[in-house]
Amino acid sequence: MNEDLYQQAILDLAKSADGAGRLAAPDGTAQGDSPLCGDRVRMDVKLDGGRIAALAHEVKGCLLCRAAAAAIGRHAAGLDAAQAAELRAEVAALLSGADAAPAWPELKCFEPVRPHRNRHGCVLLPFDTLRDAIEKAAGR
Amino acid sequence: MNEDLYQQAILDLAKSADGAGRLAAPDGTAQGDSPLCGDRVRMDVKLDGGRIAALAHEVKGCLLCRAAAAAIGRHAAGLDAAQAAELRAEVAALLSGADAAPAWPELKCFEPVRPHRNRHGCVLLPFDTLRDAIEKAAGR
Amino acid sequence: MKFSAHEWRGHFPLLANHPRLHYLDNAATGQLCAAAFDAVTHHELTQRANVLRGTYKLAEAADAAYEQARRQAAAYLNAASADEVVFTSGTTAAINLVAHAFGDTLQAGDEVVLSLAEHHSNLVPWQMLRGRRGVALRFIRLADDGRLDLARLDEIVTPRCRLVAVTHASNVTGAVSDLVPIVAAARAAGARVLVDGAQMVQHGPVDVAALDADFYAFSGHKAFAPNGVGVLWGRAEALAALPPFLGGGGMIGRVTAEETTYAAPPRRFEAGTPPIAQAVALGAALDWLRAQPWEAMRAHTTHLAQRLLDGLAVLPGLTFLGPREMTERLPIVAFNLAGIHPHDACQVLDAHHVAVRGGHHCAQPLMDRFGVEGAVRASLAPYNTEADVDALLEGLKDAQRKLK
Amino acid sequence: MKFSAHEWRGHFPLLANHPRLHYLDNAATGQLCAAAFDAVTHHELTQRANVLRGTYKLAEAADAAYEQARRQAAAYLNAASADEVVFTSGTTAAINLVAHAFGDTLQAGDEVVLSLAEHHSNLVPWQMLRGRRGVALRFIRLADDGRLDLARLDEIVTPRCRLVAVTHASNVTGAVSDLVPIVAAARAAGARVLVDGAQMVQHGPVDVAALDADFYAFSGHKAFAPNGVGVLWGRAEALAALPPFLGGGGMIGRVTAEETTYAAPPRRFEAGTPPIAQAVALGAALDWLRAQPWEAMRAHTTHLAQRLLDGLAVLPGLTFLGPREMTERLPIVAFNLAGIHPHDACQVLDAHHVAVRGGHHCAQPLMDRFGVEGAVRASLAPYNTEADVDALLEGLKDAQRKLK
Ligand SMILES: Cc1ncc(COP(=O)(O)O)c(C=O)c1O
Ligand SMILES: Cc1ncc(COP(=O)(O)O)c(C=O)c1O
Repeated sequence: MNEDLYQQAILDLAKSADGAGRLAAPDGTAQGDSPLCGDRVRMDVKLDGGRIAALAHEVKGCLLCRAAAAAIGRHAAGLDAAQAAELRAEVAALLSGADAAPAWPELKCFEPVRPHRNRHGCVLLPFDTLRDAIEKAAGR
Repeated sequence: MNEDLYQQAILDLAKSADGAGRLAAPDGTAQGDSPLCGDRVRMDVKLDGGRIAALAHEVKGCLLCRAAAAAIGRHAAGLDAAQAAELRAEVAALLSGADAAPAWPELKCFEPVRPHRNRHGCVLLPFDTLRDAIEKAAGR
Repeated sequence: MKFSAHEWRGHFPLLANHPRLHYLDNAATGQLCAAAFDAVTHHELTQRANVLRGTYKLAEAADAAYEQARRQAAAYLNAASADEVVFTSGTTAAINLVAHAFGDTLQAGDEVVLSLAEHHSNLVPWQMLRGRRGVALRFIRLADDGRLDLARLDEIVTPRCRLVAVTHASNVTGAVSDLVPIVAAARAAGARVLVDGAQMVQHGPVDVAALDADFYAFSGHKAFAPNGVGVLWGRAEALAALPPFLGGGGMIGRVTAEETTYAAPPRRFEAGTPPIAQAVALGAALDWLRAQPWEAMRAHTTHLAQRLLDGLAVLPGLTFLGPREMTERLPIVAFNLAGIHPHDACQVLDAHHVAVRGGHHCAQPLMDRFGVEGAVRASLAPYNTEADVDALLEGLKDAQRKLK
Repeated sequence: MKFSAHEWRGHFPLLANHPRLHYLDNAATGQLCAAAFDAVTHHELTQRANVLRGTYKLAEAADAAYEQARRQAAAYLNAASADEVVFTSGTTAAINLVAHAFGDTLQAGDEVVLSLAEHHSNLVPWQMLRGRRGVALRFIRLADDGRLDLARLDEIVTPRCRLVAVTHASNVTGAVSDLVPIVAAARAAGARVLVDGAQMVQHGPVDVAALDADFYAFSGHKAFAPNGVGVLWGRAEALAALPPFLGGGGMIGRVTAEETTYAAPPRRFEAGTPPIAQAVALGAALDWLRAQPWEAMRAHTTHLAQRLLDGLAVLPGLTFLGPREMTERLPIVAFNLAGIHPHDACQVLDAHHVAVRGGHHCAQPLMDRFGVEGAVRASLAPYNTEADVDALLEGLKDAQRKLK
């Protein structure tokens, strides 16, 4: 069951590192720290009419964390603050076993993380950081 | 075994309350508190050439404590500070099972207290207080 | 639901191992229930690991069990969330936590209100806080039957009051505190409320939501669970407002040699490896207790306590420390017999296989209030029977014969 | 004396229950030895009672067992007296005790010396003390192999130093601290010395007299004993000089509503009901451990750790955090594999039934020193075998295949 965690899809997603980097002049930047493993995610966002126009992330973290950040890098454009918060809740629900079809197809590859409650935070950290970054940008 | 604790000898000794009371102008007074049961012993001593000339005690305590104080009231006259300290050690040894004949015949009645380690303090409190009172009086 | 004390006894292995024992010292420590013992055994022998994000199966199991214990404690207290449950090493540690984390936000002249019925564990930490911060302590006095005297509550809980810390029930008199006016007075003053539940939780589930307190503390060992574990419940908003108390592993956000940020509650208050197996067992005990027929059980212990009060009342020279009737009180009965020291009485009772405790019961201000050094205390649990009460009464008569 | 790891395993019921498990997370928690488990069981099922002078047989037995545990801990540490043993809930609680009781006697400008190898539990309490009292923290740096760099000790331990608090051995690198010059420097400055023994005691008896420290702290759960208990050893004179830390039952002389006097050590520092069963089990574990053939056992774990170091050294992209040779170090090995996050490595290892821990190991300043976020750590106990080491090495190769 453990090995299911690291299927090709998740490895490829992590390695794609979509969206990795920094933005030159972000409207908002947030940093997420995982207190227990020391992992760190930084996310820069630029907004246009309250929606994400550009996004970049830097991740010091595990494959799960990097894969989650890459999924965000691929799909986050166009989200507003409320949608980012909702997305975070949706991913948490997916990890807890909810059956609804996920917003993005890539999120399905996190289903094998379900039984490993101690790894849920690895997946959620980038989504937390995304939510915080948009909030900061929108609050400016 | 428990009931052995309260043989006639110890009851009689406690009830004799020998030495109970206060001295008018003591050379030294000490108070002993048992932190765990709240018992309290106060002892007044008058010295003559470093030796106890007069002694009085007030005891708020159990039968064992009162019996020990009464034994002191009967026999303590003439003790000096070193002897009082030695007496205290001797009683502790008796409670721990030492076989030596005790200094005063009454002390034998504390032998049944041996297995009840939590009651040793009840017997020792007056001897502690006696030692402290002489030290205080001698130190004046 | 029906209740049989004899059946209930079957859940307490020590009592089976000591068939002649009349254990009436439950306010000091309850006996360990089988549910808790089995949980410790299961945990230690099949899933022992440190908590905090181990990624192997054993550690996942240990983590899950520890977090389940939090939910079980929250359910027993009717807490809004498991995150309001902080595991501590006991009631004393829980109260000291508040006395530091909350107490150190107070200023000289601020007031903390206690009662004269408090256990030393809910008194000394506040005296120490007074030494550190110069706060003033004010005391709710006791009526002659040991109940809190709430007549002049508004004079005691002044606008300078920042915290009211009172026991839910006295470990000596058994009197249950009338918390409604106390909480109201605290709220009117804008003060927080800490309730010492050390004597209460073993008499049935507690509803912290209904109490409307901010903090609630209790110990596992008095609730038929292991030593070395207790709970500080705190309202989410009250916990979130507190800085940490102890520092160490597990309670941090990020640490550098220069500075440290802290985790959210409850972890913020759980420095170091927590008492994992003990918490798991406490959760199991509380879960089991929650499903018990408490109404019938309370009727049973009330009946026994009444039998004890009646039996004591006819002994020559008897004085009670506490209410004589069984309303708004627990089955804890403290008393003295004229001319007999509590320890001597207890020692004779031991020869009758009756286990009760004598002394000041860590409540010296209460003893002072009644002008005594100590008392004999019999405290009942649902596994006690009429035979236990009668053995105590017989033993006391014997003590009166022997020691007079 | 001969030693067989396979026989030794027989004393650890969890390992028998998980025959395929390769448990290599001993620095986080050791498995419970049968001596400790039996002691808990015996205590809870035959002599459970509160301590502190109950006068009935059960309480006498509980008191005697608790005080015996103190003597057993004293013997394991070669302490001068059982009264130098304070039971706490663990290392973290023990260090916090000193950080408050001793720390609060310090003044702004006084200095506390730590090392960059400290576990958060021996760092955060001192940072918090700095916040309370304005003391300065100074750090012994680390050499590239993780050992304490003592070259400029005299610049770090200045005449303003009041306390040196260092780990006996790192929970990450396994490096054993060279305490002799550190203690000498502290003595020259008139400072006290606290040694964090959390990682040391499980590798054989410790001699606090020879160390010449003032305080020594450790946890039961890392020494094959239960959670929720630990020891603060303090030199008699050092303990006697300290005010109490936590307030509550059991640590008092006399309490009135107005003021309180305190008991002598060790009771002064044990507020509330202590972790009785846990302390009794810790005593039993230490007694059992003391009689083990440590020389042969150390040879065994050293052999295993060397095998591990050798096996790791040939893996592509491997970096060690710590000494590469087995002198003056414990069998604790931390490392990273290029491009593989520790948690991912651990997760793959779990599929191989290998239990190791990844992360910062509550030692973020040490991680910062080596420019990493975390590491994989394998920590060995005498019950480990070559099969455990080999399974780890195999699993890592698999992780490199799978995750690259
Ligand atoms: C070196 C060191 N110090 C202190 C601690 C803290 O011990 P505990 O969590 O048992 O309080 C640990 C345990 O992780 C440790 O390894
Ligand atoms: C009312 C009350 N408060 C606090 C305590 C302290 O509990 P513990 O010793 O388990 O910390 C007790 C237990 O004796 C108690 O009866």
